[in-house]
Amino acid sequence: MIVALTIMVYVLAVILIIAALFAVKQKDLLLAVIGTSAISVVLSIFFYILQAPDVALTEAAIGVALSTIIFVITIKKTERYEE
Amino acid sequence: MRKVLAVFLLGIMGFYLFSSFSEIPFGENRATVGDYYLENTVLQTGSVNTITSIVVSYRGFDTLGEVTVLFLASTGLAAILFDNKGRKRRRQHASLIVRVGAHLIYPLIILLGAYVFIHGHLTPGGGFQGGAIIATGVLLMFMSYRSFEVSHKWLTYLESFAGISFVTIGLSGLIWGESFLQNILPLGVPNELFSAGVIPIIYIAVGIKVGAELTGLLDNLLKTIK
Amino acid sequence: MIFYISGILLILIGMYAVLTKKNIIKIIIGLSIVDSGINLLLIAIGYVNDGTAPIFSNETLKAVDMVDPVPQALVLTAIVIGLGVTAVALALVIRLYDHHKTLNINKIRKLKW
Amino acid sequence: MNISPVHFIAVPLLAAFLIPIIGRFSKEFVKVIPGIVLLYLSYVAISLFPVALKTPIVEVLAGWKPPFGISLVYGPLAAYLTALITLMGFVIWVYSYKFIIREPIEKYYMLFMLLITGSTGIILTGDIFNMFVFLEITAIAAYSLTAFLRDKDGAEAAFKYLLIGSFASSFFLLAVMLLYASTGTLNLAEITSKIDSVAMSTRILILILFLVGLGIEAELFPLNGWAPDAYSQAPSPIGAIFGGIVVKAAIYALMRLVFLLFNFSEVFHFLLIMGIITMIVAEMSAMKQQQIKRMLAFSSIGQMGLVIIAFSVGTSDSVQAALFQMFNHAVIKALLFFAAGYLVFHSGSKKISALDGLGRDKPLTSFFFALGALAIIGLPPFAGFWSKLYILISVADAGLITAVVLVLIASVIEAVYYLRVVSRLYFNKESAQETEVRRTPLTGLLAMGVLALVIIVVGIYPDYIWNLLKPAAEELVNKAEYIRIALLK
Repeated sequence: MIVALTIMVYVLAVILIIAALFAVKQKDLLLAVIGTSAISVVLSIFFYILQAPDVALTEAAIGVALSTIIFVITIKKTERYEE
Repeated sequence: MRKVLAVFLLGIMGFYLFSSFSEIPFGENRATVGDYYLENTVLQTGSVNTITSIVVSYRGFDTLGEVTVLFLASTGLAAILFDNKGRKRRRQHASLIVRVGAHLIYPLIILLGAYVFIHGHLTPGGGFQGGAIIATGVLLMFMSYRSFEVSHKWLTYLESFAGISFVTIGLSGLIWGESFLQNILPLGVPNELFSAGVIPIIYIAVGIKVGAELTGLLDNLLKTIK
Repeated sequence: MIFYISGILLILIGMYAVLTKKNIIKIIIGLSIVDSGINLLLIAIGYVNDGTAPIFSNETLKAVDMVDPVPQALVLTAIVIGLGVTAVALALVIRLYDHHKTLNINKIRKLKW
Repeated sequence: MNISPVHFIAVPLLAAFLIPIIGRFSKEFVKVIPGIVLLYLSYVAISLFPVALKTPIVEVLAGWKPPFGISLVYGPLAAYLTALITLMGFVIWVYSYKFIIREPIEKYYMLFMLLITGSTGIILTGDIFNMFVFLEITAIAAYSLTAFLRDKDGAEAAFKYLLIGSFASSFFLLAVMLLYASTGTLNLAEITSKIDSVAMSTRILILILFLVGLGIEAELFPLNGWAPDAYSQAPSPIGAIFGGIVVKAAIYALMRLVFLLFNFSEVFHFLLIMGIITMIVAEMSAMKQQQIKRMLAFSSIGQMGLVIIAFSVGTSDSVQAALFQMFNHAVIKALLFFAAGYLVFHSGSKKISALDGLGRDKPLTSFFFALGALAIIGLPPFAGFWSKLYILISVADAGLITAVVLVLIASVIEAVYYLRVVSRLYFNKESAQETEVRRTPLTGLLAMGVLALVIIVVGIYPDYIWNLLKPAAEELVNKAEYIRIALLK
């Protein structure tokens, strides 16, 4: 059980870093924003594992949904591709 | 060139961060003020959720500041985007399935949000989470219906009213108690809905305020002309 | 430990984006990644091995077994503040795009430094 | 309800929340509210001042004694700075009353009120994380106000400010986190009493993070790239707010933390050198500026360099001189920005060269500008002279003759570029272009007149203010006393 959890944490950490690199490197801004929302998803799971359910809930509502949405709206109002 | 310099600087910073953090062992129980809160929360505040008692009572002043930051962000955003607001959001209706689904889910999301902030002192969650959930519900309706509008007048009223009640609760602590934001209501029995004195009231005000502010913020952003 | 490492890496990746990227939305994405990293570090600092969430939902839970609640309360505040800053930043991006029709920082004359 | 320091934060906050509701009924009344609030706060500041001098007030919030709750520490220093902020805020409101005519006026005043809340919060709070929250409030209000005119340059300046500011706040938060992890508390006094047990490498990292985080807001070289743009692109009253309020709060935060947590001579030496570089570089840049408000902005940075030099000498006398200089700078720079605001208005251009001959068209406004210029250079009958003199004396007392020479050189540079503008106002022929002549409104003249009067009166009777600052300076230097007071021992 504990071993499974540890392995999961390591896998998630790798996903987290990959998502962050993806968000920074990706030229398509919409995809990059999806990357940041993936970071928030992983963080929210991490917060839950670290016994912080309040924070996990906040990160899920704000980081995954609202923050992503305001980015997406802004990209819609401006342009989608990084030069 | 710029990249090399950036990597160099960040390398130094990363090194110092790592070495500082290696002196803070992970998962070890440190003697902090947190211990005091854990031991006394139920007795002193009547809230079984320690986070809530810290956020609303022990460090309630931070929360007032935090609510102010959101208020400020929505004010600032409205000021910056002031004169390029369009009348209508120019978007198509979503498909029928999405619309029906949205209509079904919308009240449930609002209800969930309200539940989260009303039970902030008992279960995980509270004003911020509840308010954010409500805003996502409204967002869903924005996305599905072109005609869905929120009344700005009422948003303003709600927002201001909630903010004023927060400060007024604070000041009434100063009048009838000894200090700003002091709990002046009976604590009640822990783990019951009506307990923890002013904590749930403040958290409900926070929830309403956050919900209204985020909704206003999204509405303002969506109405900007491209 | 892995949480510390991922947190610090997030901060560094975010700062790298802020320092080197030319696209202003990308820079703001970088800032929000830095915020995420700091939040993760804070929560990790408060963790206690085998601790439980600091909510006394039933009688059997004891204060000594719980994780430190203070960082969690701070992170709640920090997340909301981060959202506020991001919203103002994006409003400014829309303004800038209005005036310059570009998101490239080099084409926006005064932003170079 | 008794008057208490918490009113400094709660009342403007309440006003900011009320303004949108009232705005629905009466647009005119909205403009009056900040005035009422600031008048009340000035009253609070003045009536609490003697109390704080006798026994510092520690205002416990939510009923939790420090270090468990957040508390406000209202000692002589905080009393002095809050009084400065609220009084300056009131004058700036008077000036704004007719100056800000662009919609959304309501939002302008909301942001203004929140900025006052934020900066008084920074000064009053005794809790490090709470300080972060108030720094953010101040910063976000400042970003939004910079972009208030919504023009090309304003948006750019605001964005630049926001980027650097967000970086700063991330650094500040990291430092707060390290402090909490290594001392287990957030109360500033408690941290101070425990800081010695923290490993030296961690302490240095925390110091660097704080220096970067607060140095940006305090306009320390080389982190002040945002300032000239923000000052010059924001509406003129905002320039006065930045120079008179925001920077003062940031310098306070920086100095408070340095004196409490990093009280080493190396740190003070470092700050001294940074202060000197800041001053010299800024004065040289001011010399080259073509635009009047950019010139004022650089001059402002230079003055902050001077303040930091005085602080980092570290003796009680030099701190007192630094506080005096902060007062003078707030008043004089506000007067200069106010006058420049209308001069720019009348000449129709931000350029210095467009000011030719305005001394005849706009005698009063030009007179106020000239007076401000003479005062800030440090000519004898005005307030600026005394603070500069005291700074020089205290720096010389500490044996730092090089610093004295450099300050004098900077003053000469300052004199050259200010007098250049003044001579343009009075001695150059009027430029051919016809601009519409708009009268400076009465509120504008009133605000400038009050400030000018203060400059002259303080110049004639400097001892009164000087003596008031003594306990404030001693409070900052004496760290054991702060711990004792703030922890209610």
